[in-house]
Amino acid sequence: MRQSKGIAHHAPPPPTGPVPYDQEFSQVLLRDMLRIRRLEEKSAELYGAAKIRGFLHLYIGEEAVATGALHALTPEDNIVATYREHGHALLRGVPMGRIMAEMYGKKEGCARGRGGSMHLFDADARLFGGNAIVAGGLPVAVGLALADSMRGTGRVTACFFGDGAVAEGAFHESVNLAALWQLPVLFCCENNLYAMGTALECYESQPDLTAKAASYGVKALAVDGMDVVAVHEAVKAARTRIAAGQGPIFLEFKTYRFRAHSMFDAELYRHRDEVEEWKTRGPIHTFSARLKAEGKLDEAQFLALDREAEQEVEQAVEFAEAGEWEPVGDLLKDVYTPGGPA
Amino acid sequence: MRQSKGIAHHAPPPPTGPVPYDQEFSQVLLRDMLRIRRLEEKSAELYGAAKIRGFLHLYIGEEAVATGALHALTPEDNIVATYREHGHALLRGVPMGRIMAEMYGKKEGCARGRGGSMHLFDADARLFGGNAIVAGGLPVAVGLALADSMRGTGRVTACFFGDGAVAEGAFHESVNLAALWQLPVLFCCENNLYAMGTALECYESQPDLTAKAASYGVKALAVDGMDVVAVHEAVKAARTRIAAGQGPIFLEFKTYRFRAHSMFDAELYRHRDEVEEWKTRGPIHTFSARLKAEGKLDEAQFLALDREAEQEVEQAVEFAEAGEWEPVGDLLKDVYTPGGPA
Amino acid sequence: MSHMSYREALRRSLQEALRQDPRVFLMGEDVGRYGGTYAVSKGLLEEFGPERIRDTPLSELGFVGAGIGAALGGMRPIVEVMTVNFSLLALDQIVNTAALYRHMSGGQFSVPLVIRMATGAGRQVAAQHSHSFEGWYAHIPGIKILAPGTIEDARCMLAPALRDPDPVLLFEHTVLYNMEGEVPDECRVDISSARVRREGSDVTIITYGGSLPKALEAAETLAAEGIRAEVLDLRVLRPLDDATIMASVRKCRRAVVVDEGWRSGSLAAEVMARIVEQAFYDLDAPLARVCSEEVPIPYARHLEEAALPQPEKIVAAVRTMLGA
Amino acid sequence: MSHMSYREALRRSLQEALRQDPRVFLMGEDVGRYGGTYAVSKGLLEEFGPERIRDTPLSELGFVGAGIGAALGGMRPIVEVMTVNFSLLALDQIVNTAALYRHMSGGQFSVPLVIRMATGAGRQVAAQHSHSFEGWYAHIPGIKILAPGTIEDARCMLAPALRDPDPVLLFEHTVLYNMEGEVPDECRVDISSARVRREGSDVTIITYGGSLPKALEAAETLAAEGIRAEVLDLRVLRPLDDATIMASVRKCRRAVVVDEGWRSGSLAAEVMARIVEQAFYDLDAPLARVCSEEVPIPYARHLEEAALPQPEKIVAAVRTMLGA
Ligand SMILES: Cc1ncc(C[n+]2csc(CCOP(=O)(O)OP(=O)(O)O)c2C)c(N)n1
Ligand SMILES: Cc1ncc(C[n+]2csc(CCOP(=O)(O)OP(=O)(O)O)c2C)c(N)n1
Ligand SMILES: [Mg+2]
Ligand SMILES: [Mg+2]
Repeated sequence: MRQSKGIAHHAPPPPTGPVPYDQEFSQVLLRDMLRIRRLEEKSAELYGAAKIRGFLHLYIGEEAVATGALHALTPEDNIVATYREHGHALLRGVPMGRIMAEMYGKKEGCARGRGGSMHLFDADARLFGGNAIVAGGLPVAVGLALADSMRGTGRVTACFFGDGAVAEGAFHESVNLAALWQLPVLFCCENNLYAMGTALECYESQPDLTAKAASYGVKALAVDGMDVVAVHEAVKAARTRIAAGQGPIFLEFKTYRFRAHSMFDAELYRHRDEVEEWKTRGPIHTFSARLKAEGKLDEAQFLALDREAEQEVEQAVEFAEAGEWEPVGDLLKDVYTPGGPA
Repeated sequence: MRQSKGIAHHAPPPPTGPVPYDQEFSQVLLRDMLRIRRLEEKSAELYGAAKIRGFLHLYIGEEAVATGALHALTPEDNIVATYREHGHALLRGVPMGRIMAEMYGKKEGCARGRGGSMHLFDADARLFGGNAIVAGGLPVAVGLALADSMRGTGRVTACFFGDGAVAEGAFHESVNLAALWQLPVLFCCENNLYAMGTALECYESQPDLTAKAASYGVKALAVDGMDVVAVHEAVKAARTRIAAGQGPIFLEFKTYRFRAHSMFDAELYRHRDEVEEWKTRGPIHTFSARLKAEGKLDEAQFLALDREAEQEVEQAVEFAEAGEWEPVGDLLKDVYTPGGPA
Repeated sequence: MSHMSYREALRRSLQEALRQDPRVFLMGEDVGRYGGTYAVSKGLLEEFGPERIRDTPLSELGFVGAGIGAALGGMRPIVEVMTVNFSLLALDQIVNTAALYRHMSGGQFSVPLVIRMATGAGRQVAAQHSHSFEGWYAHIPGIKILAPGTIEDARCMLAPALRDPDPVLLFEHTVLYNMEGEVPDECRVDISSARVRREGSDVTIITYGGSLPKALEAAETLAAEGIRAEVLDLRVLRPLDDATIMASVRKCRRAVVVDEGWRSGSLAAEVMARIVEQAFYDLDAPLARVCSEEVPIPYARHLEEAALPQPEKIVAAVRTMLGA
Repeated sequence: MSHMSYREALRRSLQEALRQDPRVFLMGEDVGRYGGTYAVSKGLLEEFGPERIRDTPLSELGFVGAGIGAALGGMRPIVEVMTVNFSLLALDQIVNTAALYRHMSGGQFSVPLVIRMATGAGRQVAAQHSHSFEGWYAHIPGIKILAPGTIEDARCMLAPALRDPDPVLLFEHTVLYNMEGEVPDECRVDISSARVRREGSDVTIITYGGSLPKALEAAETLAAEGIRAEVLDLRVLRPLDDATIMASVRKCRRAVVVDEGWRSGSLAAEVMARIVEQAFYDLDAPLARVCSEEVPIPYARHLEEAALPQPEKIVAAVRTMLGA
């Protein structure tokens, strides 16, 4: 059994090359990464204050993935995510207040307090959860794409999942179905190198995850998940191909989580130096440095964006605080859909 | 959806080249293929006569695989098989009478009538079933190998399964575990091109099954499963490597089932011509032709071997007929092991 | 009225659904080219084509989950899991996704999915192919469980199941496929109520699915002895129709529950618990049940028969109860 | 006597087993480097090394099946499925292989496998992480089900489970991990009997696992009102210890069953059915049960609390039963 000593997984070199976006869109990407970051930092704080409970998984460090990806999709596309999905929900347009209220367990939450952090849903945003069974969302994503394929909607379904999910049988059955039926699915593997406390090379005999997808004849690419530009470009290109009916695509985003797996994790399984090294490649940090170097951002603008994000977070907290508790009398509501046939 | 019209799957050219075995061993291989063939032909007949019931899956056409493989293993090795396992049980040394008695449901059967055709077991022969859940035996095989690896027994576990099993998540989880832990498992995929009524290319997006195993870093080879020599050589070589601690190997035996999937199959899904073409490449037929051409067999010897096989079958039937029914009072026996701690 | 088999009734129900609603499609192992393991979908591929009669890989977890997704995406999938035995591989998707989805999303998403499975023992297919888990599935909130025990229900339950906005599991007992009978030309069945299949007054035999014919046979035998047994067909295993159960039990004051599931933790236990909760003081005798023996179902015919509920065992249980 | 937590008791039992028998090893997701999701196996990797404290991929079906194989191959594996919620992915191996193996092989092969899982709700982890399926598992012949509800059982049940030649599932309730108490220095517990945890004479409260402390609390409250409740801890959910259950029920003549499983098809139903079958005429009142409401467990604390059995609900059920 291989175990990591010191830095087992080096971070990639920081992204270089010009940012191919105008100032406005560049700042949108930066702003959205900041919004996720500040939302989650606040969530961690509120967890400490026992306002948020249950399991809370932070995306801090991985923001480039959701940000780059969701900006390359259309509002009509379907999103399926995991329990680490605050960022996906936010950029999908779920108001931050409704996300925060959900984590508070309030009626105003985007799942009416039923789901909490792991189960953010929004029908209007076509956000199909927030699934807390590892790889559990993959077959569902395939089915959504099957429906779109049969109905000819032109939609693409983007399914996010971690590196750990690739070891589950569900992943393999899903990729095969999607490839067999040439369905419009974009498989987005957020490879942060660990499944909870187990490093990728300790649980995959062959840690190149693109090889698994390729064994189904699926186009599979590894992408620098610390670079919002690389993510955005890869997803844009993939979406175009998929929408043209060329079948599913698998993208592996190499990224890193800066925080613990959840709020209960002592992080015994990785070295501090490794975390520190990856932090120097933080997606917000490197992207804003690039924008500054290109003259698309100055410090004042950065601070303004950041301040904006913090204000949004403050308002979200206020919204959640002001929210109401669902009456206990409604406990059994929505186990079944009202008005079904007798 | 691709559908087979006419001959969708051509048979390979008949095996050529000298048979690298002496007359005695060559005839043993032929004899064992004949024994399986005659046993199964009789079983089909007895099914018609309602002596055998339930599901009955015949191996006719595929005999070269079990025969070549089992002769390359040692009696200490572990065997895990599917519901199509009469041949594996027989060549593992389970007396034909006990196999037949099992299919009769008699107490003298190798699973005391509890299992029937799909669940042949023999502790002495280290035959761990007869598993009727597709891919269900794979994780068990990995575990047997794990035990051997931890205990240093030097055993190899050979796990037989069909092409259809490769689509199950269980296959992927098993191959990954075996490769990750470098366990002594020989994965024997009996690719007869159909999972029940669905052709391989109708259910696998990428029908090259070795690619799946290779994506775990597992050595994977395709072998002509209609040629007992090719099978035997491949398994011998694989066993040597595995026993030397070089990790699991995946062998794909390309073969064909001449009969229906089970006794209830109208065979709507494949063309008669395809079956007929493969029959001309029957493993008994081509192997005996080669032996004759090399002077290792004459017609009289062939007939004698065949007669011997038929006699063994007759005796097996007599044994089964003479067997007894387990008393109904023993129905609940062996749900739990007697003598467990209170 | 038309005369047909249970199998044919199921096929007609599929055909009708596929004809009436373009959103309906059938997906599962060998439903197409092969014609369905139990020949239920035979001929449907020819009529509806491979897009709507969709053969799947051996990937129960994957294609059941895909059915959930397709339902969320606006289709009305019918997923066939070849038999209940293999559905254990898909259980995570059924329980952790389909059943929880509506509630977990705060009521935003419903999953209008129908899952069909063959169930039950009695054909000597041994331990791994003889499970009766429909009663076990009835433990799970968020799904509905149907168990057609008559030709009419086989013909008519699919349509309301497809109209239901939530996941419905429909269990077809393998020994019933060849059963024949009359079906009214127009379907008028619900998927919410239990039905009295034979009137009686001395004891209620409560059952469903593959055990219904056995219970009716037992009632016939008992009638010859002057014992008038009422036979109640649960039909819908979740949610249970308490009102109809209690009405019959209050009338007969005695009840035997017959259930092919293993005794411990059987649906029969649940029915007994409810009777105790709701009609305790109306009982003239302890309730009894006839279930499968707690043993993996053996292959040998005589052992399999001994393991399963049989008319004789039902008759014996009733006689004992009545002190007859 | 030593003082320790339920978590520590479980860890000691693992440590002891690993020290005493070289065939024993522990395998599961994050049992090693991470130290176990609930920190039960913390420190074991350091003492026993990665061969015997074996981190697995996220492959529940695969590594549970591998545990079965390793047991057949002469080892004594302890497989940890992180929580019961994920065990649904492994259910096929548990039911169709582990449970059936001995019988299906005509008694030739036993599977001496122990599977540990965390179970239960009460920590606001929402619908997919809050199942209580131990009672549901108790339906399956061929396996045994243990539910330690005390520190002593947490400390002592593993050893006899490992001595058992058949598959044993051991369920650890997540809300109990931090519970502390005394443990005798020598283990003398069986894995076959139920235990009276508090003597009483007016009503038997029958329960197990995470609900045991709640039942004891309810009994305390009732005592203040002059109601003497006996609290019976089932401990072993399969096979059930009928004798101890009936003895208590015959003494108290009334019983309430408390079970965190969803009401319909709960283990509580089975216990009620058995009491009706075996002690009907000893009952002075209809049996009652306090189970989880039939709803996926919600995240919000007040809703979760309302969904689960609570001491107040138990007290109320007893009062109603006694007409108090
Ligand atoms: C089927 C299943 N098994 C185990 C778990 C417990 N668990 C939750 S997250 C996690 C690690 C998943 O790792 P990965 O897929 O890489 O996603 P990440 O958390 O790194 O984003 C585990 C083991 C689960 N939720 N579902
Ligand atoms: C999990 C599971 N799903 C479905 C079945 C029903 N079934 C039995 S055999 C079979 C086909 C298997 O094909 P393959 O693996 O290629 O083996 P072959 O029968 O061709 O030898 C199917 C679908 C089963 N036994 N187990
Ligand atoms: Mg990860
Ligand atoms: Mg095949």
